Parts: sequence; structure tokens; C-alpha cells
Amino acid sequence: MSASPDKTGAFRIKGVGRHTPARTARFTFDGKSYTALEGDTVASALLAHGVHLLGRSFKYHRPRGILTAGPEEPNALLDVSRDSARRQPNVRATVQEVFDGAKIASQNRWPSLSFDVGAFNDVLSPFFAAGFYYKTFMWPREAWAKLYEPIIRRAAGLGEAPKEEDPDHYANRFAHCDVLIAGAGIAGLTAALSAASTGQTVFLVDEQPEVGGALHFDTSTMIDGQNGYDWAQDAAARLKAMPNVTVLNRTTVFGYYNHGFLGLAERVTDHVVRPAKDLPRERLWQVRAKKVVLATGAIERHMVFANNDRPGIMLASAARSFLNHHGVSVGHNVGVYTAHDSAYEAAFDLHRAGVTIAAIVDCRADPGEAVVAQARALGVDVLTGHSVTDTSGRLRISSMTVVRNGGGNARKIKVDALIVSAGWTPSVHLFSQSRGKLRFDEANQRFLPDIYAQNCISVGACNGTDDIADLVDEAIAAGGGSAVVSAENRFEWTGGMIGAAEGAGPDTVVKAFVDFQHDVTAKDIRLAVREGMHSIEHIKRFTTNGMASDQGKLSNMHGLAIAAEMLGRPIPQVGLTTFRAPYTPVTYGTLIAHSRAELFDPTRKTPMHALEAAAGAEFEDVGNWKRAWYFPKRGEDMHVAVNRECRTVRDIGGVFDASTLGKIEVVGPDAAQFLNLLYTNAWDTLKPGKCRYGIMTREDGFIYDDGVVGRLAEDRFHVTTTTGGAPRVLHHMEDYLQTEFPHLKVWLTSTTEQWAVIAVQGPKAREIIQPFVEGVDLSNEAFPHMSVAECTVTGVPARLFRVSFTGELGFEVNVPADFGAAVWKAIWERAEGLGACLYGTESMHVLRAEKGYLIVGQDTDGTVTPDDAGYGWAVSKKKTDFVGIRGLKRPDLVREGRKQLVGLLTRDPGDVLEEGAQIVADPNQPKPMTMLGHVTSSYWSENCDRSIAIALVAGGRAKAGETLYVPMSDRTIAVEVTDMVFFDKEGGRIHG
Amino acid sequence: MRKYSVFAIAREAMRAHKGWDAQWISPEPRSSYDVIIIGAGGHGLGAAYYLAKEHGITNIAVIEKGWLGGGNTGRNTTIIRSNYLYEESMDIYEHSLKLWEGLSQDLNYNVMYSPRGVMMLSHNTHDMQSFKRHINANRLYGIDNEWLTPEQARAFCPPLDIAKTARYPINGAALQRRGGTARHDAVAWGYARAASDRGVHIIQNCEVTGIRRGPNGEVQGVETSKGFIGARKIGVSAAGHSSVVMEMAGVRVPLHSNPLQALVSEPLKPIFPCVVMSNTVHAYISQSDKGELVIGAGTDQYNSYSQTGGLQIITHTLDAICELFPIFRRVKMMRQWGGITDNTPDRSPIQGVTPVPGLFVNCGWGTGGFKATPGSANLFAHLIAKGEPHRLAAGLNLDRFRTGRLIDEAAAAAVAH
Amino acid sequence: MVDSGADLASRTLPLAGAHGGSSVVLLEPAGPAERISLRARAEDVAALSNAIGLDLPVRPKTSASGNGRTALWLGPDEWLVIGEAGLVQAAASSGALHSATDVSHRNTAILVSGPGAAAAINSGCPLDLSLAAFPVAACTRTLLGKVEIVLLRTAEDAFRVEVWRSFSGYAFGLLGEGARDAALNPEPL
Amino acid sequence: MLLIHCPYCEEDRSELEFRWAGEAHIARPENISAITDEEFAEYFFLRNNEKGLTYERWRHIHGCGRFFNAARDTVSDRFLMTYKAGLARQPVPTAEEAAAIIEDKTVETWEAVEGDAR
Repeated sequence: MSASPDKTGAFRIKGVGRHTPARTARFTFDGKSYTALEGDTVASALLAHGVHLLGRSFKYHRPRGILTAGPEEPNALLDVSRDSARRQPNVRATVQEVFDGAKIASQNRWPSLSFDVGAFNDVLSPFFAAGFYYKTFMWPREAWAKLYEPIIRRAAGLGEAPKEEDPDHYANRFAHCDVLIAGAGIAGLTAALSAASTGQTVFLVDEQPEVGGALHFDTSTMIDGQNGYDWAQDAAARLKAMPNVTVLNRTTVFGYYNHGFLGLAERVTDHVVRPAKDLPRERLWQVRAKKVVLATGAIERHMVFANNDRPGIMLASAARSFLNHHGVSVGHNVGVYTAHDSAYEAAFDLHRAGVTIAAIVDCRADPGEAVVAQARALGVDVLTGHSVTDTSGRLRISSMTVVRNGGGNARKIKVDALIVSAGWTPSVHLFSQSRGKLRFDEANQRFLPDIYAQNCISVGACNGTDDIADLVDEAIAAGGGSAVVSAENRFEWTGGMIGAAEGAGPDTVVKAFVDFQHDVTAKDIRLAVREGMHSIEHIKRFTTNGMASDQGKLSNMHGLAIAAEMLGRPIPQVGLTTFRAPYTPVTYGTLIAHSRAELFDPTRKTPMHALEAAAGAEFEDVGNWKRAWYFPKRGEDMHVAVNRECRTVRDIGGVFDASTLGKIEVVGPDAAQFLNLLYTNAWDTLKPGKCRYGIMTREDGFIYDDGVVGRLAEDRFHVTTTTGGAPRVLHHMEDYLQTEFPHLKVWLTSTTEQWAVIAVQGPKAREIIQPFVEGVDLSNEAFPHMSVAECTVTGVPARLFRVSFTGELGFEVNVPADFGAAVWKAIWERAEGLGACLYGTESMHVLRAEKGYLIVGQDTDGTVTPDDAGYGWAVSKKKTDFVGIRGLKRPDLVREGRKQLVGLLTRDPGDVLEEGAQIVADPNQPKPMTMLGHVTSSYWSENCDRSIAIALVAGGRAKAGETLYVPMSDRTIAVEVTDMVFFDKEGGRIHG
Repeated sequence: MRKYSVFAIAREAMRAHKGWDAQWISPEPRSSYDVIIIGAGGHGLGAAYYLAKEHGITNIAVIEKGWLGGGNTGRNTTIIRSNYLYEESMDIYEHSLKLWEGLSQDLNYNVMYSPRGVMMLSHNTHDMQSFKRHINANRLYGIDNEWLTPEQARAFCPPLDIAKTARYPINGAALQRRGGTARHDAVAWGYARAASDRGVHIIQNCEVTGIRRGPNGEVQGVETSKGFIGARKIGVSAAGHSSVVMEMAGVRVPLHSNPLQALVSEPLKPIFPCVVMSNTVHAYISQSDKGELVIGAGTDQYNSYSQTGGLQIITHTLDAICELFPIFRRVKMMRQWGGITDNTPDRSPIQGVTPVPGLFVNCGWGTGGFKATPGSANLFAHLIAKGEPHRLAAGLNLDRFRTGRLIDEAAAAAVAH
Repeated sequence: MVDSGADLASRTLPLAGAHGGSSVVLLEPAGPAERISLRARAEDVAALSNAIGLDLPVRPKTSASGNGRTALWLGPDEWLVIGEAGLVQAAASSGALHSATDVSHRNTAILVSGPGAAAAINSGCPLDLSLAAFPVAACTRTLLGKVEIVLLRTAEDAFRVEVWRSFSGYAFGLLGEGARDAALNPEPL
Repeated sequence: MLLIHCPYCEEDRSELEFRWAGEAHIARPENISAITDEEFAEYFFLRNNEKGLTYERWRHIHGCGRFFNAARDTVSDRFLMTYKAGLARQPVPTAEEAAAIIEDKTVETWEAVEGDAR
């Protein structure tokens, strides 16, 4: 070969390959700078410079190189970065395209790739047989977590996780098509041409930068009189020009889910030097396809023999790709070890490019005659019936040891690269993900698609169709249309083997790697079988074969064959592990796509949010809502602010944003009857213009939600729910309405967001709103507590409720939401002038607790009945049916001693109990203690000038006056059981 | 049985590890046994082990449709903790946690129990109230669980984002330091080996197709794909498929079987020291000894036995994970899978007698079955041996659905994992 | 309920001031509109159609427009009617059994137009928005990312996205990202 | 992600728009307040949880809002049919009818493919 002074590498061969010589890119690998050609992968670029050592293995830290030229690569995993925040570990050198300025580093080595301390593990490897850790590290008991595990963890792992937040963004697209074709090799392109001819919408998806699949390396296929690769590019161009076809390159179909749903990851910028700011790094496609054509090809297998993992040993097809596509030779003096004819063609191509072929070692006695004849014609030494039984070379292969099968003298042949092929494994991953069932093709020792679970069809190499004419016919038929494609090959391929090769059999102790990334050797698999692991799933888990990031694309079949041989069972009986999505790893960022930061979850804000924020509100999260929590004035902390707010509401008045409360409009002649069935209360007795507090239970009798319901007219109710309960209550109501009570003439509409709700509470509440209200007499007589009226407020149509969650005179002004801010502003201006305050949810909680009002979800959980809560009165005794009527009568719901809501007063009024604190009768009992209940609500009450608390206590109401105890970690607090009303026990203020 | 130790390994290393015995034997079934346990997961194998070890019953078969440990034992995210709320739950999960602490030594099998701490994130007032309720209840019950400030939480788990500007800022966390993880396969294998050593028959690839009952309704044995096998007592421990098996005996149990999904990342160097769970954003995560981030995703909404599920469940979990740990956005999902969980109406397990004499059930562990493995197995063995439940499992009976005495951790708590 | 007594200048629209889009998608908040959620049984559709002044559509995924009003079929007994003032009264004048609930302020709308409009919406919406599957005047309730929307195709390259007001910021934000991506990779089909 | 045919929208729509709503054809007892504790437990808690053909309810919550019924194989997750609420339990298509719709050589259940191959 001509040793070229090419700056893009000494192993670059002039006139070979498909990249443009003028377009170069510079990158660094482990700090050293290299020049590559645009279109190179990191692997081809490094190989061009003769760099084969790219990484260290997971367990033994053995030097590793490049095994493949595609996504199945187990060894060459690198850390690739653009800048410190855009750093990606575990990138396959064989997939990543080089871009100018890329910083690339090897992984899992220290202090350097060529001298790695971890390689000591390789020396100790006799101790580290499969599953050794299950058998040791058990004493002393604490040492596992403190000593052994940290050491193991540090040794394991591959790349370093990113340390900074990812600044890139990602996109998502839902799409539909008639036919999705996975893989754009000959079969996929032909199927696409055929499908497109029918006018169907077609997605053609391929993981490589250009279409062509195997045509990247295969130079002997002619299609329609053209070189195969050129035909593929022409075909793609024709397809792209059709309006019904979408061609996605650099896009992996990573998952085939139910009902024709596929996940695709499109890599948009990882190969771009300076991506435009708007470009997403990757785009997730979620495609629903009526039909799927799988044209995913086949993956070449390696040979399993002693020391088959040295840098410089690679798949024959990979070497061919590097040569024919990238113009890079993998060595000057290359050996071939094969069980399949395809490797011969790699040798021919290399030979033609001027590379010396040291020998073709074929473990078969009778390889394909045509290839052997061709090899001999070229003067290449072919050793049939021979095997490579060992290799040497520390950081790169330097020789192979060849022995005639069945014995004979070992012959050491010097090589600087060894290309191998044990045949081809059809890529049935997506078929398997679609839940299709495989069959074992005994003759060719491979699994093939058999029974389909979805509307899907496999064509070409992934279907075991080896003959190119058959392949084309199959693809045309799968596309459902017509296309004229005529293709021919120079050689028909035969051969292939699975399992350990000669010299790595059961009687040897050599390290013949099956799974490179996880350092699983043939003897590990045999050990697993010896230890009783007879299911392939056990063998996989015990040895970790196939569990690395390549998911066993190369190792599964070998592992299976070795296990089957050891078990003396045919392969199908040993089983095949299930292929799981994703086909190749997918970045979390891609899967998440837009769902991050602001778009992670909707942030719901009320119409008055901006005004509240301007008034200094702190907000709290309640479900998706941001609710004003408290309104600190300058210098106030939360405690001081809340005390002020609580006092002001009771002394003067307060204004509160209650817009988040759920609202449901219940309309129809049977509305009252419907509510009778859904709430424990009776509703037919409620007069229009009046409100009632309602409790909703589910059939089990436990409190589900509560709220005030106003009757606006005979056939129209305004129902309120808790903030968090709104959607589920509506769903619950619809469920009963549509499926249990469909005869009722009633309709439900969510109006939560139709109304902005401004609660005005306190002695001056009426005075505050009076001037704005028209159309209703606000006097106590005309509009008493629990009234509702339609009127206008500040000229805006409104629903006005006379209700109170504070125990004070109170109104809730409901106005159409767009007017909320304006009305709030008007009311607040006047309220402020009268000395009232804005108050938030914290003060609302305190004020209602002072009155013993319940908060569903805080004072109750899903195990509290209305009677437990002290709301037995809200359960109609007259109704013959409502949801919950039967559940409430179950033995445990009516037994004595149930937990009931009560008040608690600490002996020291200054003590504020912790919400969630547990209550006991005897604080001195040993653990485990018998607990009577817990504190559900607890506050400092400025209005009571002491702490107050609400608690669920077993048999609580009967314990009124008793002293119980709340043991905390540092002390025990004595409490007295009381009723739940702490303020204005007579309840006169509400009628003020 | 060969004792496992570092010395045994050293000896075997000298002779190419050719001296190891099978960890368990795979015998042909006898015509009958004293006890048959249906389901060779951790719970079933463990029950057989404890029956042999603690109750002197060794004429046992554990019958498994597939391969042992291949159900939920081998598909979960291996979280262990005991900081539950109700006494019934605390009893069994704490019993379990205590057994975890000595399990490797008891079984002579390193199950890699790693008490690296389970931290549950609190995002709002409701979470805080709920967590403190748990913490106080746990403390008075003698179970460790402590409150951490956001800063303490980040100190315990450095990748955690505690910025106040987050969509759901963290206002604290509950930490159980004794909580952690274990190696799931090792649990099944360790129990299998120890049970097999005591004479228990583990019969794999044998599907139970019927439960034969005598004139008085009592169990007589099981029909299987390998023929009829007699037994005086049958314990059902067939997570995911409990309804199907119980139906064979005419017993209906209140269960839903749902696919629960999980995923792992590519292996990374140690970055994540503990287990973190967040119910508000629906995520839980830890890092395995191999370096994979192990992430529990959600349950698909519908009943299914398909061990698969929708992509939307995965994406929804990952957006939550990346919200908590923004540095993980460039990490890659390597593999996703699903298991079938059976879920009860109150999300607490059922372990107890059934209306059929001689038939005992252990099911409904939902998403919490792995952590309960030793405790559940130990108490299930007691139930089968004595015919009545152990004090610590008495509340887990089937009758509670009639009386309404539910153990509703989900209704009571912020976290039900 | 009518807005006639109100000072319209004091209305604060949830998306006031929002703007966005890309070279292929224009995103605009729609102006205020009156909307009712109209519910009725099949036998009352004719009377209501008469009263409202357009034929309430009875086929799934269809809408009808007339008299300055548009009625969207949302379910077998449910329509969203958008138009000028007076919808509640118009429905009431039918004398037919029905439920008309004012949701004018519950919803707001985002107008999405341009050659990339469908692609932008498909960034979060799982529907097939090809013209064959979702022609002009097609409408449905569906999802956009994590929020519910009502989608109406007003022209080949224009949509109206109705969304609850507190979700509108999220919807606008997601459509903005979708619009940006649509400019890079427009409508695939 | 499932693809579900809504019998009201007369169209296949993404699972995202739907909410599962439990076993179908469980009628709330008319005399619910008079039934026994056992009967109540049966009504409220006990579900068939079939492995295989199941009748279940879904709601097209982010579509037309309707509840409807479906027959689905819980092993393959294939829907055999969906039909409107209020209709009695519908017979599933016979094997021949199903075969006419679905291409032959279709695997019936996932169970059959998990973990091994023929």
C-alpha cells in the first residue's frame, strides 16, 4: 500500500472512500490533536491515524479497540464534549461523527489509557469469575456497604456522568403514516419505493447519516446497473422528492410499542460544528404507523477464541466499512479469521487497496468455493480447517496463533490487525419488541421472525432472506406497490457458526470473550451452567452476558450456543432472552423533549396572581396552582405576617383569593336529585338563593370531598369543590351520571376557571363590598348567612355568596375571570382604606382552625367518615340512597373507638404542636408504642392568644377533658382533649 | 452444601472454578408433598426456606411456571425501607428490614443489602405534614426515619437540585438511613440455594393449571403441566398472577394486575449515593453497583399481564427525574422493562387464610413486594406451618374488605411505594 | 350572563401581550369571545339549532358556522358554541330542554397559523392533523402536552386552540417551541 | 401506548386521551343500602382481573368525555371491540371473524413469546 503523508492519517488510502478530501475537521482524543475528514466517525478518524486502543473493559480493564463500525459497538465507548456542559459519556466511536473542535476522551482508566492501574484486575481475574461477589464479602456484616461495595462501585461504571445542567434543548413530534420502514438498506429503500408508488404516506427511517445500510461496505452489489451505494443515494433522492415520503436520517427506531406506535430518536446536531441556536440537539418522533416494514438488516458476529479482544481485532464488515466508505485501512498486515464467506470479500477489498493479507484462517473445512478460488487467485494464503487459538500484543494485536483443527503444530503469524466473522445475526430486535414470536432456523443457526403480533413485516437480512433477488421481491411485496429494482451480487455467502470456536472449548481455561463490554467469557457461561443456571435468563443475569449497553447484539447468540452445548440441549429449548427497548440507548433529554423548566408541568395562576405578587405575596404550590400563601410587609417573617393577617381579619376584615376552588355547574330538571345521590346531604330541600355545605363520600363511606353548594334556580346549582379535588370530583360525578344514573336529566360543566373568586371576610366585609354591589340587598335579613344571589359587582355580572370559612361575616364575590383583577383592585382599594388586609392560605388555615372547620386532605385522609370528622349531621338520615350509604354501615366504620377529630390544647399555651405529631396515653411505655392518633392541624392563634390544634384521636370525643401526651424526640408535650371550636364558640360573628 | 467464602473462591480460582456445585437442584416432582408453594419468587422461595429452617417442614415443593426469580423479584428497582405509617405495615416491613440486615449471613449468600439510605422528598406543605406524621409514628414504633432540611437533603444527595426557583421546590425530606437496596437476583438465588440445601424441591418450568379439592373443600394438590402433585397445604405466592391462581380454587381476591415499568441508564461512575423518591413529581431513583441509574417509572392505568407498557409512562418519569436532577438530561436510557404488580384496593398486601381449608395466600404487594421479601416469606411460613397468621401479619387478612378495616397507606400517605 | 354592563377595558385577558411563533408559524392570542358549553339530548337539537341560528353538528369531529357563531361538536350531547354576545339567551329561547353554561372566561384561545401550524401543534398533540384526517372545520377536544385543549381547524394552515385560562401560558409556551421546531423541520407530510 | 377506538367519536385515538375506568358491567345494586357486608365487598372490591378476555370501561376524558365499554385481551393488549355505555355485554367476534380482520400468523398472546422462542 502507499503510505501516504496524508494529515488525515497514515492509514488513509488515496482514491478510496466516499469523503471529500478537502473537507477536514480537527478534534482531540485524550488531549492529542488529530485531523479527520468530514463524514468520518470518531472510529474511522482514529483508525486512519493508526489508533486502535480506545478504551478499557468494564471488569478486567483490558485494553480494547474498535470491534464494529456501527451501533452494536461494545468496546469503543468514549466521552465526547463540545464544552463543559455539553459532555456526553459512553458515546460509540463508531456512530459519533467527527466535528471540528470535538473533545474526545477515553473512559474507565486511570491514570492513562495505555497504563491503567485497574488492569491489575485482569491479573486477579481467576478470582473474579462470574458471580464471585455472591459468594464473599459477607463478613463482617457492616463491611459490605462500608467497604466492599464502595470499592466495587468505583471500579464499575463506564463514563463519568455529566456534572452540569444540559443547556441543549430537544423537540418532540407526533406523526402518523401508512407505512413506516425501519432501515434504509437495499430492502428498506426498495420497500419504500414500492410503498410510495401506491400514494401511501411513508416514513423511511435510518440510523446512519446516509442511506445504504450494508451498501456502505458492500462494493460487490450492483443495482439497476449502478454501484449499490450510488443507487441507494439516487433512490433516497427520488423518495425525498415525493410529497408522501419522509426520509429521516440519523434517526433510530428505538422502540416498537403497542398498536403500531414507535419511538424514533433523530440526532440533529451532534455532528454539526456550530449548531444554530434554535436547533434541537435531538428530536423525538412518536409515530403511529398503520403498517411497519422492518428492514433492519443483520449484524455480523465475532469469533469466540482465546484473547479475541485485543485492539486491532474487529469484524470483517467493519474493516470493509472503514475501507470502502471512509477510505481507511485497519492495518498494513491484516489477518482474517472466519467461519463465513463474507470475510473473504473484506480481504479482497483490502488486498485491492494494497493491504497485505497475512492469511485467511477459516475454521470450516469447506468454505464457499467461489471465494476460496478468488482468494487463491489473488495469491492470498487460505488455511481452511484451521483456527486461531490465541493472539498476542498488549495494546494492539501483534500476532495470531493458528492451529489445524483437531491438533497440530501451532503457527504464529504476525499481523497488525485481525478481522473476524462468525456469520450474521438477523436484527430481530424491533420485531421482538413488537411481541412477535421467533423461530429457530436450524440450518443457519439463527432466530427469524415467525409469528407477527402487529401489522408488521420483516424483509431482507433481518428476515433471513440471503438471496438478493428474493430480498428485492420480498421488499417490493412488503411495500404493497410496484417498483423495478434489479440487483445482483458477485458472491453468494455461506457458512457461519455460533458458540466457542476451536481452542476455546469446555476443557480450556482461556479467556475467550463472548460479551466484550462486560468481560463475559465462554468459561463464565459454562460456570453459570455448572452452578445450576439452566435458563438463559439465569445465565444472563449470573454472568451479565448481554446486559451491557449494547444489550448483547453480538454476544447473545454465542452465549446461547455455549450454554446449549453445556446443557446438552437444543438451542430453542434453552431460550432466548427478551429484547427490550430501546434498540440503542436514548438520551433522557430526547425522551423528555419539551417537558422541562416552564413546560415540565403547567403552572396555574389565578386572574389576580400578578396583583398579589405586586402586593408582596409569597406563593405556595397546591397541586398545579400557585396560591398566595401570605403577604409579608417590610421586615415581617411568615409568623409575624400571619399573626397580623389573622388579627386584622377578625378585627376589621380581609380579602382573600379563593379562585382555585373547584366549581361545577349542575344544570337540569333532575339536578337536585342527582346531588342527593352524590352528596350525603339532602338537596331537594334547599331553596333557590340558598347555599349548603355538602360532604361527598365514595361508596366506601369515607370523605372524598366537600364544599359549599349554592342553588341558583330550581334546575341550576353552583357546586364548589376543594382546590385539589376539582378534576376528580367532576370525573366521579360524570361516572355516576353516565353509567349509573343515565336516566337523570342533568348536565355537568366545569366552571372553575370561569369565575374569579374574591372572599371578603370580617366585621367590615359588608361595608367593604356594599358600594360595589347592585341588585341585591346585603342586609342580614334579606341576605343572611348561606345565601347566594346573581347581581353585579363594580358593574360586572357576579354571583355573590354569603359564606364564611373564617367564622366571620363573609362574602365570596364570583366574577367572570377576565374581570377578576379589576374587581379585586376596586375591592382591595376600599378594604385597605378601611384598615383591612390581604390574607393568604396560611391565615385562611389558621382562621378556619380557630372555628374548627375541616380541611379535607389535611384533617382527613381517605380513612375518615363524616361522623369521624364530627360532621355526622351532614349525613341525611332520611335519604334511601346516596353514594356511600352502604359503605358507611360496614362493621369497622361503625365500631366504637374509631379515630375522631377533636381539638387539642397544649398545657403550655405557648407550645405549638408539630403537624403530624403522634398522640399517646402513656408517654412512658416502651416502643413500639400504642398510638392513639395524630395532630392534623396546629397553629399559633393570635386571636386565641395561644396555640390550637386539631387531631384525629381514637375514641376522641369521649376523651374530652382528658390529658394525653405528644412525645417528641426531645420532650413530651401534655395536651388536653377539647372540642374543635376555639374561637367564638357561640358562633355569633358569622351572622354579623 | 459448599460454604461460600473468600477461601472457597481462592481454592476454586486455582482449579478454574470447576468444583462449584449447582446452587440448587432441579428434581422431578414427587407424587406429593406436605406443602406446595406456587411461585418461586423471593417470597415463595423464602417461605419454603423458613418453613424448613424454623418450622421443621422440609417436604416442600416450590412450583414455578417459568424460571425462579423471573417474575417481579427479577424486575423491580430493589428499594428497601420500612418507614410506613400504619402499625400493620410497620410491623411487617420492619420485621423484613431486620431480616435484611442479616440475610447474607443467614443464607451464606451475598444479597448485597446496602443500607445507603432512602430519602423521600417533600415539595409542599401537604408532603411535610404527611412525612412528619410518618416520622413521628416511626419514632414511637422504634423505626428510624428523620426529617432533613433542603440543605441537609442535598448534602446527603449532592446531585439534588434544591433551588427555590424549581417548579416544585424541595422544602425538606424524610430519610430512613437503614433503607437502601439489595441485589434482586441474589435474593431469589440465595433463598433457592438455602432452601434446596434443606431438601426443598424447586420445580421450574412447571405450570399450575388447577387446584384439586377434596370432599370437604380442602386442598388435595395441584394439577400441573407435569401432572398432578398432591399436597396437604398450598401457599400461593404468585405475584402478578395471584388472581389467576386463586381462581383455580374458586377464591376471588380483590386485585388488579397492572404493568409497572422501570428503566436503567448506561453505566456511569458513582454519582448517586442513595435512593431518592418523590411522590409529588412521581419518580424514584438509585444507582446500581454496576453504575446504572435505576429508575422506577409508573404503573400503566389498565389491567394487563403483558409485562410491557406505554412510552408515555417512561417519558413522564424521566421528566420528573430531570427536574430533580437536571445534570442527568444527557444520560441515556439503556433498557426499559415491565413487571406485573397485583394491587389491592387499599394498596396493602393480603396474607392470610382463605375460605378453602389448606389454602393460604400471599399477594397484593403492589409496588412494595421486594422490600418485604424476607419478612413476608418468614411470616408466610409461619402462617402455613401454624394455620394461622403470626401476630405481625394478623391485620393483612382478606376479611378486612368485608369489615372495612383497611390499611390504606395510599389514602393516608404521600408515598405508597 | 352578558358582559354588557361591564367596562370591557377592565378585562384582563390571560394571554394579553403574548406573542410568538417562527418563520412558518404565527401564534396570536385570540380576542375575547362569548362561549357557552351547550348540552342537550338528540331530540332537542333541532329546536336549539333554530334558536341559535346554525345547525348544531351531529357528526363527530365536525363544526358548523353561521350568524357569527361557530358550534363545535365535542361529544354526543355537547357543543362548544363560540360567538357574539347573547348565546345563553338564544339557547334559552329555544324552549327545549338543555343546559347552557357560560364559559366565556374559562377558555381563552390561541390562533396558530402558517405552513408549519400543524407541525407546531403536533409537538404536543397526538392527533393525526393531515388534511385527510383532520380537514378544515374539523374539531375535537384533545391534549397538547400536559393540558387539555379544544382544537378547531379554521383553514388549511390555521387552527384555533381553545384552552382553559390557567393552562394558556403553558399551551402558548409549548406551541412556541413547536413553532420553532416546525421552522427547522416543517410538516413532514 | 394503546390505540383505542372511541365508539362515540367513531375513530381510533391515542391512549393519552383516555382514562381507564375499571371492569365493565358491574351494576350498582338497586337496593344498595339493604345488601350484606359480603355483598357490598363483592360489589365494591372484587373484580375479575382476567388474564385474557376482559370487559372494561374507558372514558374518552380528553375527547368526547363519554364512558364506554371495551373487550380486550389483557395478555396481548389487543382490543377486540369497543361499544357504547349502556349496551349489554357484547359477544366478541368469533375466531373466524377476527381472522378476517387480522392477518393470519398473528401471535395471540404475549405470554407465548416471553422469554423463549419456538
